[in-house]
Order: sequence, then structure tokens, then C-alpha cells
Amino acid sequence: MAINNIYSAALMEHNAHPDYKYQMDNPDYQHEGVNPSCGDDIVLSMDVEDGVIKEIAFTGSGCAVSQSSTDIMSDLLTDKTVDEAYDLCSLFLKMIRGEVTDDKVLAKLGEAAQLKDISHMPARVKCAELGWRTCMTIIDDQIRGKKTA
Amino acid sequence: MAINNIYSAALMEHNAHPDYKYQMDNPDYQHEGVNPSCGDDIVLSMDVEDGVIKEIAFTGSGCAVSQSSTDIMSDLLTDKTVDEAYDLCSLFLKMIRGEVTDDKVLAKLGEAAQLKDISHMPARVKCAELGWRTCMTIIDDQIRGKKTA
Amino acid sequence: MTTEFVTPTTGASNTSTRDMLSKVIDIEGNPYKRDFPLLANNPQISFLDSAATAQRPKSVLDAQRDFYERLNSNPLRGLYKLSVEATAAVDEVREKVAKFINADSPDDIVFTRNATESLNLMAKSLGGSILKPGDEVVITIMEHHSNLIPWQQVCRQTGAKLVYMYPDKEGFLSDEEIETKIGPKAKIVSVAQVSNVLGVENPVKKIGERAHQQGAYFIVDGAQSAPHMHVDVKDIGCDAFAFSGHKMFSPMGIGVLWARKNILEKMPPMLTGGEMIESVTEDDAVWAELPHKFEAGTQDAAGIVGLGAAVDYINSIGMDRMEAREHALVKYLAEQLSQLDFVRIFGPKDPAQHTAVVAFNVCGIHPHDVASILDASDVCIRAGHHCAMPLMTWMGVHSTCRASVAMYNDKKDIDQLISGLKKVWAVFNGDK
Amino acid sequence: MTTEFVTPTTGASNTSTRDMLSKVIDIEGNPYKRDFPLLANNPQISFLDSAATAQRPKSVLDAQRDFYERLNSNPLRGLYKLSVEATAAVDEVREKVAKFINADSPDDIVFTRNATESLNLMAKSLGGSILKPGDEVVITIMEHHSNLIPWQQVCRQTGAKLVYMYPDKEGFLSDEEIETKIGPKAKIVSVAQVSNVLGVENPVKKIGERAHQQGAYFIVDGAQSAPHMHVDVKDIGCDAFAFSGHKMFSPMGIGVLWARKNILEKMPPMLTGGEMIESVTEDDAVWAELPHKFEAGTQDAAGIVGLGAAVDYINSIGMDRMEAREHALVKYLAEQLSQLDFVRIFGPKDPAQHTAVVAFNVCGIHPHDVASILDASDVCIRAGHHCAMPLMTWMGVHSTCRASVAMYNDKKDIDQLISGLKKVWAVFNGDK
Ligand SMILES: Cc1ncc(COP(=O)(O)O)c(C=O)c1O
Ligand SMILES: Cc1ncc(COP(=O)(O)O)c(C=O)c1O
Ligand code: FES
Ligand code: FES
Repeated sequence: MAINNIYSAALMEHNAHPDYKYQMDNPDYQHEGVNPSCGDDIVLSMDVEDGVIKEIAFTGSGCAVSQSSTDIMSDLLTDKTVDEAYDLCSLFLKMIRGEVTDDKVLAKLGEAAQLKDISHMPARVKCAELGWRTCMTIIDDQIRGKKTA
Repeated sequence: MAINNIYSAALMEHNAHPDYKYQMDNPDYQHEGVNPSCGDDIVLSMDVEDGVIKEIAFTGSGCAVSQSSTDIMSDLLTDKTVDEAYDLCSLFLKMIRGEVTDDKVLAKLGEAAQLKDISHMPARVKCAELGWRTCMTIIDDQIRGKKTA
Repeated sequence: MTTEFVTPTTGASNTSTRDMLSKVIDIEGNPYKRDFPLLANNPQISFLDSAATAQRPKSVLDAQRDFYERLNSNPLRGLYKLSVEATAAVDEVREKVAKFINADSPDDIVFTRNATESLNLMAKSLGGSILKPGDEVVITIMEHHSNLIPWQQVCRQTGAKLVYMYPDKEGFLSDEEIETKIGPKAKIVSVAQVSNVLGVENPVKKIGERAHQQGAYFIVDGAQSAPHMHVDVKDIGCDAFAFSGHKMFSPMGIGVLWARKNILEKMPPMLTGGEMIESVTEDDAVWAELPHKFEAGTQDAAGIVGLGAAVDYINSIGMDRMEAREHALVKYLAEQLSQLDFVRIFGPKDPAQHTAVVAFNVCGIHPHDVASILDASDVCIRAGHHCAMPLMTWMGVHSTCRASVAMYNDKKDIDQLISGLKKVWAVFNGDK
Repeated sequence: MTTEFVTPTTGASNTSTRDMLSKVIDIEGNPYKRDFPLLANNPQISFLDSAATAQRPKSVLDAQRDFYERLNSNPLRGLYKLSVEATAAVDEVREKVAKFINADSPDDIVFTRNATESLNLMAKSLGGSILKPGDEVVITIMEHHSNLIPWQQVCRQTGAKLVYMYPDKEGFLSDEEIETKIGPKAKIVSVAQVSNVLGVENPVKKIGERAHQQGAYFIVDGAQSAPHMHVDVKDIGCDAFAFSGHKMFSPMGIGVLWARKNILEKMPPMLTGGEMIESVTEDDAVWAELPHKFEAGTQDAAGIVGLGAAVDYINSIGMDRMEAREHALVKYLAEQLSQLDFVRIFGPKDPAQHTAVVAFNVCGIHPHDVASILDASDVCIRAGHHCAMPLMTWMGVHSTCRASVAMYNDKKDIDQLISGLKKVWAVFNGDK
């Protein structure tokens, strides 16, 4: 794969103008995810109403891959139910690890499916995953309350 | 060099019947030399009268090389002056380390010159030297009293 | 190694399988020597010192070199292809090694320099943090210095007591000795699976059970077992297992420590520095995840890749077959030696109870003389204390000769030793 | 390195000689790449990450392999020819390495795994035995984690205080900083001779004089200097010097610690076990003579032989010539980088003050993105914190890119980086 495929115009656009990168006021849920291989972080915030993600936004710093991947995710997950969001995150992680490759299945991910080729760049997998993992942690620990259960 | 040269009949004879291997009564001087690479030791004893070595004997345990080399040494040094003995020990060490190879010079060592080939057996050099080094230590430290000076 | 103990007093496991297989092994034939450049280039040599370090097959040397010629780069944190591939190569070996000893997770495999470092890590890091005055550390008198001095040291520092288990004259630990010595004060029990002098296999499962009953950790020094038998850390039931690559056909400079994750997690690192941290400030540091926490500084990635090739080589032959051949070889070795009336063998009387190693002495002849004279017949054995001085003292000797086999040996190697020993005897005592 | 400091504030020695020589160097030509199989086989690659680990010449790989194919055996205590020759081969390298850094005696050269282990040995063994509450250990903020965390740890254990020297914005330590920070409480001063990020050469002679005036030991981390300049431990006046083989063309897995004999003699061993003792009883052990006291377990003899071949390779070219070429290369690198208006260089403004290393960032672009995109142009650089997190914090950045040269690089490698960086910029900002 040519690396420039990854750094596509679309990705660059999300990186340069991330619609969802801002500090939410009093979010219902918030969590900081850290990429241990570089130390970068994403602070993800979320408002949920009746099981539906009403608003999602992030702050933090990281590479273009993590920033745009998180921005794309935020766009995808807005107005999805928590359960749908969780399944989409799982699917994304499977795609990034090369476990799901069928484009028909991946179509559900919308624009995020364009990040598929990152599965061939082991050093950047953690970047692409960062936002999605953080989202799953919020759902697991805070919304579904597995940790407090 | 064929290793069997070292284990010559003469050497084997000294090993089997070491004339100088016994415990001296109240020796004037005594010292234990240890070969650090195997842990074997030679306890060398000496009586000196008017600067001449009157009696020399050893105990301890070690390989055939160390035992016979010490026996040969004892034979050579008996009735030599302390200074002559010291020089012969130096010469022997030089031979064993391959620094003196001229057979004419080495002739002074008598039977000990037969151990010359041990210079090609680095693992056994320390064995051949053990008695001679111990003798030099006695002369240096106890007779010439360098240590106490 | 799912077979239960056959002879509980000896501790040898799967003895019967091994015996059965070894009967069909042809030790005159040798399909392996050609894989080992040093042995192939020197057919005159009888190399019987594999317990000190093994020879390495061409495939291992090729793998190591290939790393340098194709992937060479610093594995961690690199973003370019070479470095990514180097990282993947190291990760792959971690998986292979985990499988090799049936460990659950590659993350619990720590690469060290050698078994010595692995055991030091356990002694300093586990021992140093849990031992208190009055506690006991139990080892055997037959330990290699590498599984003895580190415990001596940590006992001295912490005030714990070092307790020795003594075997019977043949080298077998009795149930009674195990039960007497591993008591309620024992906090750590650390034992060689196979003695590098006596060649006995210790009853590690039984020792482990006793240790755990008493609430002690159980550590196995596998330096002499991993090269010669199926190791299954779950079946053994140990908490940590240490071994060296260089004794099992891998390059020098690579050792392994496996330990249970929960133990590794609570052990502080022994060495600190690059590659083993998550974050560092002027005043503090947070350690990286396992196994990196224990791997400070640039690792020998090429050596690790070589270790992977060594595991592949063993797997390609099959440990069962290797073990059976070595068993046949060591049996022949011990039998032939015992037919020389001037030779005294140490360890088990039953030749079949020796694992790859036979220590012996020639009556009245110093082991160093024996080894030197054998060298003239191109026979390579070791002579000395074999880094087991307390065992020597206990055996009442100063040093011994030791011949050890690997699967690349054959009958001829052993015959060469036996005829060499006859020469040794002749040199000292005249021809018979 | 007998020339005195030319520019005392920078600490760079023999700057003028180097500058003079570097003018006659032709960095377009490259007579060296062909010696390095990986580079020769991959002419498309621009390898600019030698500060992480160098490539290795064929002669080094051959020497390592030759050991396994001809001499392979456990070096210490063997009585047969292979083992005797292996021992001699290791001893010979100890002599070579001693000469390489102008040390008095090969017995004061300890082989370790890497610079990290060498520095840990100093911290644990010297630091651990002399430091008391209230004492100070002085380092700089630009230390690699390997010369930082070990001191953090030993300070925590002993109650000593870790004191940092800070350079000016370009990376130069002032006389005042040295005198202020190294005071009467200082017991150990440990400093990198060359920073692996800023590329500055620290004024080690001056620091050593100050340390000794104050009665402190002076340790030099030579990981980034030994590969690139004449090291003369006597001229530096240090008490210990640590470096890694793998950064100077030798195999991975071999490092060196040199220290003054009287210091090594009083330092307790860090690792214990086989090969490092004189005698052992059930209760006690007596350590072997130097350097064996510090080399527990079976050493990587083949790697050591490889290190010897690396020293030979460097000597065959001549350190002067190597240094001059690398100086010309790094100057060109820094100059070219500084002509890109979107690139910010860290460390000295004067390109001539960089030793082999230039750290930089591309405005607004994360270093990991830079490295990934450069990889597509076959340019290998490093991005991250370079195991120098406290330095990153002090510099006010999270991470940087880093390009580093060795004498096998040439103008083309650097041009490839520069055009790669233009592509990086274009990917993020559109073509200019
Ligand atoms: C200045 C400095 N010190 C120490 C080290 C540690 O070297 P190693 O990883 O070989 O132990 C490095 C390597 O990056 C370094 O650059
Ligand atoms: C039983 C045993 N334990 C530990 C060791 C130490 O191995 P290494 O020298 O590779 O650290 C050995 C090697 O001789 C051994 O035989
Ligand atoms: S490099 Fe840090 S998240 Fe990508
Ligand atoms: S082997 Fe010990 S003195 Fe010769």
C-alpha cells in the first residue's frame, strides 16, 4: 500500500478542520485515552439522551491519523444509539487489525472505511484506534457501568 | 605441539614419585600458592642457610603438570643461592609465557626446560607456573622482605 | 509431558516413552551433524561439551545474519518499514518461545542475556521485594552457581535463610527431604529441573506442589532441561522458568525468563533506562507494560531472531525424537564409561536416569589432565567444578570430568571418548 | 583528542581540525556503502537513523559467524582447543577495546549487553554503595533515560538528591551552570558526551575537572560519542565510560563499561552466578578477579568477537577520516534543513556544532506523520521522544523528528530526506 493513500485529501481535511474538536460544556461522559506508544491523548466527551448519542466532541493532541480518525468517528456516531455506536467501534477495530476485510460489511463505517489500509501499517494502528477505543471505554465503564457494576 | 609431549615419561615419573612432596618440620619459610583457574594449591616450604636453599619441599594437590613442575623445580633449586633461585624462576616463567625460546639460554633450567611446550597450551600455563610463582613470592615477601620493608 | 511420574523416587517423567523410543534410534547413523557447520567442517572432533554451550545449526546462523542484512534497525518505536519488520520479527519469536514452553502469553516472556540474568532477576526483583528476616529460600545442593549465589546474596540482604535440599548418593531427592526442607517458612523454592553435573532430573512437579502447599513461589532453572525435553510450565506448575538460548542451538547472548503475569506485574524492574518506560519526568518514571518493563536498553534483536530459528529447528526435528536420540546417546555413554574399571561415574547408577550429562573421574588422575590429554584425541569435554562448587564439596571431590551430549552426537563421538580415556590411563599408568 | 578546547562555551574539542578535514571530504562520493550488506542491497533506502542503531559491515557479520563456525564453545575454563581459542579471541577484543578508548588495562573493560546495562551497573553498584541522604548526583536535562532513570532510582533508594544541569537554548552548558550545580554535596556526576537529541558535545573535560575538585566521581555516557570521535578516557579524565557496540557497527547485544581499576575493585557485582566467582561454599562466595567479577553467566563471545571486528573496521578507515566525513555530512544535513522555512531545528544554530544528530520538527505536523510519510520515500528517520522525555518537556515539545548520520551516508541520502520533507509539507498543505 502506498502510504499516501492514508494521507488522503479527505483525511487531511478532517485533520485541518476537525468539526468535532472542541471542549463540550458539562458533558454527561468524558474519558481520556492515551496511546502508550507515543504518549498522545484524546479526551472524548459525550452527551447521551434516551440511549442515543446526542453530542460527541474531543480535545487532546496527536498525529493526523488519530485526530482525523476521531473526527470521522464523531461524525459517524452522532445520533446513533449507544449500542449501535459500540458495534461500529468494534467493527472499526476489527478492520484496523485486518480481521474484517469485506468492503460490503465495512460500508457501515461510512467514511471511516477509508482508513482500512492502516491495517498494513502496524506502527500507526494504535493512532487510528485511539478515539474508537476511548469511546468503547466510556460505553463499557461509564454508560453500561461495567466497572461500577 | 602434540600434547603427549608434555605428558612425557619423565614428567609422569615426577608425578608418580615426587621426591620433594612431603611435609617439612618447622620450615624457615612457607607459603600457599593457589591457581585461581582451578582452585588447586601448592604449599611450598623452604630452609635457607647463608643465602643458600638447603631444603625445599611441597604439599598440596593439583594436576600432574603442577605437581611434577614443582617437583622438578625443587630438585633444580636445592643448593642454589636465593638469588640464583629467583633468576631461575623468572627464566622459567618467561619460557612458559613464550618470551624466551632460545634453548641455549633455557639449558640453565635443566630438566625444567622440557616443559617449554606448555607455552602453547594457554589453559595449562598457570599449572606449570604454580610452584615457581609460589617460590618467588616466598623470596619476595618473606626472604627479601619486600612486603614488610 | 502429560504422563504422570513413573518412578516417583527418581522424579523422571515420561521415562517409559523415552525408553521405548530410544530403542529404535540408530546412534551410529547421524543425519544431524551436517546441519552444524562447525561439526561438519571438523569431522575429527568429538564435541561432548554441549552442556556448556551447544553448537548452532546453519539455519540459526542464517537467520541471525539475515536479520542484519535485511531488517537491521532498532526494533522499538521505529516508524519506517525496517524497524516495523524488526519489531514484528521479535514479537514473532516471543510467540514461538511462549509456545515452546506452553506459556499462556508472549507478554510473559522476558528476553534476558542468559539463564543467569533470568535467575538474578527473580532473586533480586521477586526475592528482594518479598523476603523478610526469618523467611526461607529453599534450593538444592546441586544448583549451578547461577541458581545459588543470587539467593545467597538476597538472603544476606533481607535476613532470610538459605536452606539446602540434599539428594541421596545417586542424586535423587527423596519425598522426605522435600517435605522436611520445604516448610511453612519457605517463601521461595528454586530448583534446577536437570542437574548440570549429576544429570538427574529433579521431581519438579512434586517440589512445586509442596512449595505451593506451603505458600512459597516455585522457580525452575531450566538451563539443562529446555534443550533436552518437552517443557510445559503449566504441567510443571511452576511460577517462573529460566533458560539460556545458547544451550539449545541459538546464538549466545539470549536467555529467557518466563513467569506468571501476576508475579511479573508486581516485580519491580531490575535494570532501568531506555525502552522500558511509559513516561519519565525529572523526578519520576512510570514503567512500560510487560514484557518491556524488564527489557531496558536496545535488545539483541538479531539474537532473538536466532533463538526463534533454534526453536524452529528443534520443532522441525521434533522434541520427542531429539529426546529419544539423546537418551540413547547418554545411555550408551554412561554404559561405556561404566565398563572402564578406572572410571568412577557420579550421579545415578542407572544409565537411563542421566539426562544428556555424565560426570566422572579417572582414578588418581586430575580432571584437567584428563581433559588436556583427551584434547589431543580431539575429544572436547569439560573438567572442573562446573559452577557447582558446593555440590563438589558435598560429593567429596575437588572437580570432575563431564561429558555431555546433544542430538548431533553419535556413537563414534562416544567411542572416541572411550578410546581417548584408555590413552589417558596409558599415559599415566603404562599400557595395559 | 589532545587539542585543547577551542571554544570553551561549546565544549566541542578539536573543532578546527575536524572543520579543516571536513572541507576536503567528498560527500557525493561514497566508498563505504558497499561494505554494508543491508545498504548495498537496498540502494533506494536513505538510512538516517544510525543514532538508534548503526548498520554493520560485512566484516563484522563474517567475524561473528566465523566464531560460530570455527571456535564456537564456552570460552571460560575450557581445556580443549576450541575453548582455548574462543577464550583467546575474547581476550584479544578486550585489548582492542581498551586501546580504542585509551584505557590502561584490558582488565578494566567489562562487557555488558548495552550502554544501558553499563550505566545501571555504575548506578547500582557504585551509587548504591556510596550514596547517603543529602548527597547529590548531578546529570543534565539532556540525558537519555538510560543515564537518568538509574540515577532517579538509586537516589530514591539512598535518599540522595538528583540535580539537573540545564543548557542554554542551543544546548550548551555554561561554566556557571557547571559550577553552580556541581557543588560540595555532589558525589557522582554522570553526563552524556554527546546528546542523542541536540547533537551537542558536552564539555566533559571541564565537567570532570569540576566534579573531581568537588570530590565527586565522573561518569561519561559515551553511547553517542564512541561511534563518532576519538575517545580518550585519560584525556577526558573520567572515572567511568559506557557505550554500546550496536551503535558503532558491532552486533547487537554487546556493550562496554570501562572504569578505573580502583573503582571497579570496590564495586560489588550487580549480577552473580557462573563464571564470576573464585570460590563458593553453601554460605558464601568470593568474587573472581576483574573483569570477570562483573560478567556473570555465559557471555556473548561471538558478539564480542563482532565488536572486535567493528573496532578493526573503524581503525582501518581511521577515526579522523570517519569523523571528518560525518562532520561534513551533518553540516550539510543541518544546513539543508535550515533552508526549509517550515522546519524548526533543535540544538545548536551552528550546523558545525552538531555531532551526527539533528532533531527537528515540521511546523504543525506531528513527527509520527512526518516519519510515516518519509518512509514512503524510503527515508528512515526516527520520531518520538528519543528516550529523553525530560528534555522534551524542557524544550516544550512532545516529540521531535531526528535524522542522524554515519560515515556510510552520503549527500544523496540527505537530499532524499529534504525532498521527502517537501512532500510531507505538500501532503498537509498542498503543493507550493
Ligand atoms: C546518549 C545515549 N545513552 C544511552 C543510550 C542507550 O543505549 P542502549 O540502548 O544501547 O543501551 C543511548 C541509545 O539510544 C544514547 O543515545
Ligand atoms: C543448571 C544450570 N543453570 C544455569 C546455568 C547458567 O547458564 P548461563 O551461563 O547461560 O547463564 C547453567 C549453565 O551452565 C546450568 O547448567
Ligand atoms: S502518533 Fe500519537 S496518536 Fe498517532
Ligand atoms: S589444574 Fe589445577 S594446577 Fe593444574
